[in-house]
Amino acid sequence: MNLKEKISKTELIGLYRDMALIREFENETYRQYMQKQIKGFLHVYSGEEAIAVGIMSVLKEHDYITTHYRDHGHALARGLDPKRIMAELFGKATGYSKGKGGSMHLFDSSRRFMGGYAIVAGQMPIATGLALAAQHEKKNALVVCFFGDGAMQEGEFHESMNLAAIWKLPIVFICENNLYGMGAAVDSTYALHDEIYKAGDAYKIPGYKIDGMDLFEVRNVMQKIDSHVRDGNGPVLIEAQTYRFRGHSISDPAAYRPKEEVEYWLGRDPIVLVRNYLIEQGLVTEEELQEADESVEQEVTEAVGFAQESPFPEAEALYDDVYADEE
Amino acid sequence: MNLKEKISKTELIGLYRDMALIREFENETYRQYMQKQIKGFLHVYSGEEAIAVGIMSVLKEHDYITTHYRDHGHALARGLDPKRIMAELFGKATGYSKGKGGSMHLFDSSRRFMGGYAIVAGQMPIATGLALAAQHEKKNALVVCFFGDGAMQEGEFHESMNLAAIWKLPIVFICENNLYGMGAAVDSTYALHDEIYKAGDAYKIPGYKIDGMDLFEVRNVMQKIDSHVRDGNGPVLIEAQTYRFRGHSISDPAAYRPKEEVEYWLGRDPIVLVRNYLIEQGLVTEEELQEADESVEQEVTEAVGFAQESPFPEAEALYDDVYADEE
Amino acid sequence: MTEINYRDALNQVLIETLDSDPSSFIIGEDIGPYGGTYAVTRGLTERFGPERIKDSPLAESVIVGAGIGAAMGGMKPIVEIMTINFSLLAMDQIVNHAAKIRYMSGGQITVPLIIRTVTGGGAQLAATHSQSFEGWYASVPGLTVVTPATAYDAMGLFRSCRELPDPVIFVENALLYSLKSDIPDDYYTVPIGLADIKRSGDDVTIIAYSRMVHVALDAASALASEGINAEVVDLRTLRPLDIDTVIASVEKTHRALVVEETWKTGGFAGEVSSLIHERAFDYLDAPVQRVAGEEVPAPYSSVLEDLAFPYVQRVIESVRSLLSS
Amino acid sequence: MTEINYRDALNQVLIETLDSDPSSFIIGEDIGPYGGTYAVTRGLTERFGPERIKDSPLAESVIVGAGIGAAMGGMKPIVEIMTINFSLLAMDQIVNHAAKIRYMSGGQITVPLIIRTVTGGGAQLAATHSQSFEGWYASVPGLTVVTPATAYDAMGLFRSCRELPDPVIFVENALLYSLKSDIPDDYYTVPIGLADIKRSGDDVTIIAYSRMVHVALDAASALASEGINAEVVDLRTLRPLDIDTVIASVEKTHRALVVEETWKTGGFAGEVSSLIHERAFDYLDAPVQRVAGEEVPAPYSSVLEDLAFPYVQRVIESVRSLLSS
Ligand SMILES: Cc1ncc(C[n+]2csc(CCOP(=O)(O)OP(=O)(O)O)c2C)c(N)n1
Ligand SMILES: Cc1ncc(C[n+]2csc(CCOP(=O)(O)OP(=O)(O)O)c2C)c(N)n1
Ligand SMILES: [Mg+2]
Ligand SMILES: [Mg+2]
Repeated sequence: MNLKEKISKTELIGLYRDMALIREFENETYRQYMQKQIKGFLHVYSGEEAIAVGIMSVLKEHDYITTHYRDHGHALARGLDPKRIMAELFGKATGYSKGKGGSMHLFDSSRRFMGGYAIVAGQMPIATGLALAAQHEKKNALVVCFFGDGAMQEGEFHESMNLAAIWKLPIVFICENNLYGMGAAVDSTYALHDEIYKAGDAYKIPGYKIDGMDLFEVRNVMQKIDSHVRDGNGPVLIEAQTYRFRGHSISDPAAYRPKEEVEYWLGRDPIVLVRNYLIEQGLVTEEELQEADESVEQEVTEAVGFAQESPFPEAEALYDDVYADEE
Repeated sequence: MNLKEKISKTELIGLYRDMALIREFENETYRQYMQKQIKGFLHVYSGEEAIAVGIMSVLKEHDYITTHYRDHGHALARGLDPKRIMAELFGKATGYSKGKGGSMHLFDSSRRFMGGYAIVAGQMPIATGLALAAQHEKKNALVVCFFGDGAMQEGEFHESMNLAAIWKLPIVFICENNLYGMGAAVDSTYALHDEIYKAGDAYKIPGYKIDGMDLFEVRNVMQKIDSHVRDGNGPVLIEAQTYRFRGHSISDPAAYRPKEEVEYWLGRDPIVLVRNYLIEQGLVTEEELQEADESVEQEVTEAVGFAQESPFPEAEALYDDVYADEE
Repeated sequence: MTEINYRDALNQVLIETLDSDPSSFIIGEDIGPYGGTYAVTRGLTERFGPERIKDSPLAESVIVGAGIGAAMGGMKPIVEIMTINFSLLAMDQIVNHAAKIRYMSGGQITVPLIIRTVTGGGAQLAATHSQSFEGWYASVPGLTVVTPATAYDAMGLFRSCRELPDPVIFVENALLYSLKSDIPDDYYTVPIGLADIKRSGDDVTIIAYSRMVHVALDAASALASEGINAEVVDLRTLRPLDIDTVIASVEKTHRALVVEETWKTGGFAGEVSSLIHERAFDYLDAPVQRVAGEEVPAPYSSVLEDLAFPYVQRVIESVRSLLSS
Repeated sequence: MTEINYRDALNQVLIETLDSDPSSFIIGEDIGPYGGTYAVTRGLTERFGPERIKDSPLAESVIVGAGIGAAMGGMKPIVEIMTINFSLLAMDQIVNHAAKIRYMSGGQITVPLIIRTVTGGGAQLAATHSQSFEGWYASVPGLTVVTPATAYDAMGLFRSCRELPDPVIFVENALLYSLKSDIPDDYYTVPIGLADIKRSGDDVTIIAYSRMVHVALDAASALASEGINAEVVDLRTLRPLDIDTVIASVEKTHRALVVEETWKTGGFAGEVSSLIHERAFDYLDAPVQRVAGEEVPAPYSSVLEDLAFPYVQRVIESVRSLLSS
């Protein structure tokens, strides 16, 4: 871990706090799921926080983001309101999608958070289209497209990379390589599993491999490529090595993962890593971080409160939002 | 052009004759199309003959072949009967598919010629499945899957390469790079257009680039990789550089191709190249090749005669072959 | 009035669209210098340049997805999928994404995308190149599906479609491109969701869309000489479906026949037939009949292909038997 | 007789198949050590090893294609597509290839492939994970489509499907996996193309398949207490469709209701309804009615989702209104 830039204390605490917020939010979703407040599929981002927070910390207001169903972390890191996310998970009318999308489909068009998508790799072609729009808009915006190691095996990965390359689209493809799809280890399903960042070579897209548990490494590489992509030099692929601390979804005990492997990665908890670093380097005090932790807990408690008190959608809402004129 | 191996005169003439047969057959299809004996889409293989003939000359009886809609050349090189191919093109009951498949869908299961496919890249997933069957059969057979530069842009290319790689399937992927899809130049549609053979790197599949106008180079490389693939070391990708001497299909005047480019490639006619080489090297006499040419003309004339005289399918055949029990 | 063919009507309305809306552009395979497989985009690259007439890779999923994303980002993309057969490769993007993003986002996001494609058989292109999947798309909430049968309708419907903030499947037909019709010199539109009585009559209602409208019209002409007056209703839009116009016609004629090119089982004709029974049961003198494609993959050989798709004589015979029942 | 649930019935019949036929094997996502999303393949890797229980990449198109090719090469592959929603990504391989290769090759080549997949909604999985596309597949010549509603039918139909030399779409339902039924201790099969009267009655025929059979049965029980005797016909196979059993029932009851989970417009219920009208018009006292899914992408929130799919009360009310019309 190595902080190379000058960065204010407030900002540092903010970054830490964003990661802590995601972890606490996700822990809470598990509790709420057990209490049947949340239903359907639930995929949490615990363990992968450094990636979303590091990347988003570099993005601008006009940039677009797309991701997959494991989207709470990206949404929170982009600044979406935990209250409205939790409300969405509760299926409430105050959720971002009025309870229609649920956990896997978070959207906030005002923040150009263009969606979590539940079809693996389905967001990739869409992200290339957003990059076309960004190119056309001429505000030097870029698109960040998050996806998993499993998604790279789908044909849409290939088609999207090629299109982005030949049209020099301003898009950053970020593979969150957590070593598994659902239950299948990527070393048994993807030929290039041990050098995923090189997948860009087939499209002449530069690739970077980074430690996805290291907040500052994530941030650094995103800063480094930022202007390359904005200035019209075409896409970049980032492989962020990470690990999911829980099963694929809440119903998955993840028994297929070797114990030592799990232990190794739990020992590289990105929140612990950044916390220790900040304290060791004397950049922030333990008390300041504790304060952040407490405010995070409170924010999540408030989110739950908001979600609980919010009304369910009215039956009439069923037919809203299918077409524009029916809104 | 460089013939490195010892090979009998008869065999040499045979190879030449196969190429000449394809050219003559294709010329005849154009004539027959003008006379409305052939309908629908017609894509000819003229200019690319060295590839099919070179590859097939190495294959064994138990090997499987799949290709795309531009399939007459592959079929003839595999030894399918020109009569029954022409009859298929005429829509006659004596055609390989009883007139149901037409030009784009030639099949001969007895020669393990497992089809021309008209959906671009559609044959690639199927070829991987045939390779599974070949693996299971344990006769050291392999699968050859022909496709175009355009097909590489489809997601199915990616999915097929990856599956073949991780399961170490005995399959040779052969890209006939003729620089164009339909009307779009591959340099504007495929990022890796100038080093297509390297597309295998993304799957750890070894790639070879060869001159697809040079019969012996094609044959040599296929011989070289043959045992590698048969012995279970996984797939290989070959990029054969070639050019189609006509438009994409009969209805395409190919006005989008620069005149100099067309002239350059017509100057590299694979049949002329091999002809000149054989004569120059004193391996075969001009007369012997002329004899071959004449026998080819006669064979094509007979094919047309056979097709003309053959009956159309009976109306009752419409419902045959949809399901097994309706045959 | 100007006489114009279906292809040129589309070509002109594309030019008009690109001229009037700088955020619109076209993506598709071989639509550039090649001019499009059916030459609908001929001349557009010369006029608008490759930035707006985007020759795409051979990759149906990403070209639809790129259209969706660009639409979400405020543009007005038009995507050409060469034929509806190849749209199966983009099915996930169309059905799981384009059709659902507005809903899944709770109305936050709009996808004003037009996907132009070509349906139907009859040109001896065999099993994988002769299909009609518009009925499948018409069953998907979130999509709008139009199927113009004439140059007039093609131009008028396109103008309406480009105003929609939601995704449209604009279904052309390869065998109609050279068909001419008169179009007004003044600007006009054809509303989405309005069927059109292409011929009026009192004895029987024949319902069709796309190329089958012409098969129905030819059958109706032939039947007229037998003294049978058939009314031909062109659905024009499959989703939303103008069933009211159909019902009004059936209430007048008391007999109905639906003609569709695709396989009968599970075809859209079944939907139309069911709706007529549900809404006009008491007006019917006989059950609604369907004339549809034979239940086989399309064969190449003309002698078989001619039997595989509905043709005029079959429609005539069905009408006769319907009237005698 | 043994009581067994739908999941275990499938698990057992897969074991039986792999035991008896060395050329059969399974390909699918997460079917190996993970045991399958719905745990149908649990324990199979331990028993048959990874060579026959092939955990595949996340790539629907190639896993179906690999199944097709292997079948063409003489094997008997079983492909699991995790849910029917994802089958859209394999649509081209299924519809343009699996269904057509026998025909396009003039009968030279056979594709004995079983594609197992899971249809339906009702578990709050939202718009992209709650769909029912089996009706689309049932419209494609060359395919066989079965939709078992009970453990008994699942096991019996699977045994019949594995004897077929042509491709099958074997459609399971996520909400049925824990449902138990009795199966005979002796070997039995359920023939393809034979509907089943799951409850007999004289007053009205309710036609359904997959999970909707149980909704229909529950409605029938409730209606019985009002003195209405509903006959429930489980189609079991959509292609080939056993319309004769349906017609025979309708000729007895004179009234029919089709219940289907997918969107009404363009659903397979329209096919069934049309066929009943076409063949039993004179027996009908009222037009056939359809109860189907609402025309919206599936919403996540339970309060909305509960309204989106057919439920018992809606079926009851439809039957009542059908009987009073
Ligand atoms: C097209 C498709 N196939 C299968 C699934 C089921 N599925 C959901 S997530 C998942 C694994 C994805 O793994 P990866 O891309 O590595 O993302 P991760 O969950 O590890 O972040 C699978 C197989 C799906 N949603 N969509
Ligand atoms: C999925 C699909 N998309 C588009 C087409 C139309 N099409 C037929 S051939 C072709 C070009 C293919 O080019 P390539 O793969 O290079 O093969 P070549 O014809 O050059 O041998 C296109 C676009 C198709 N048949 N299938
Ligand atoms: Mg993963
Ligand atoms: Mg090419």
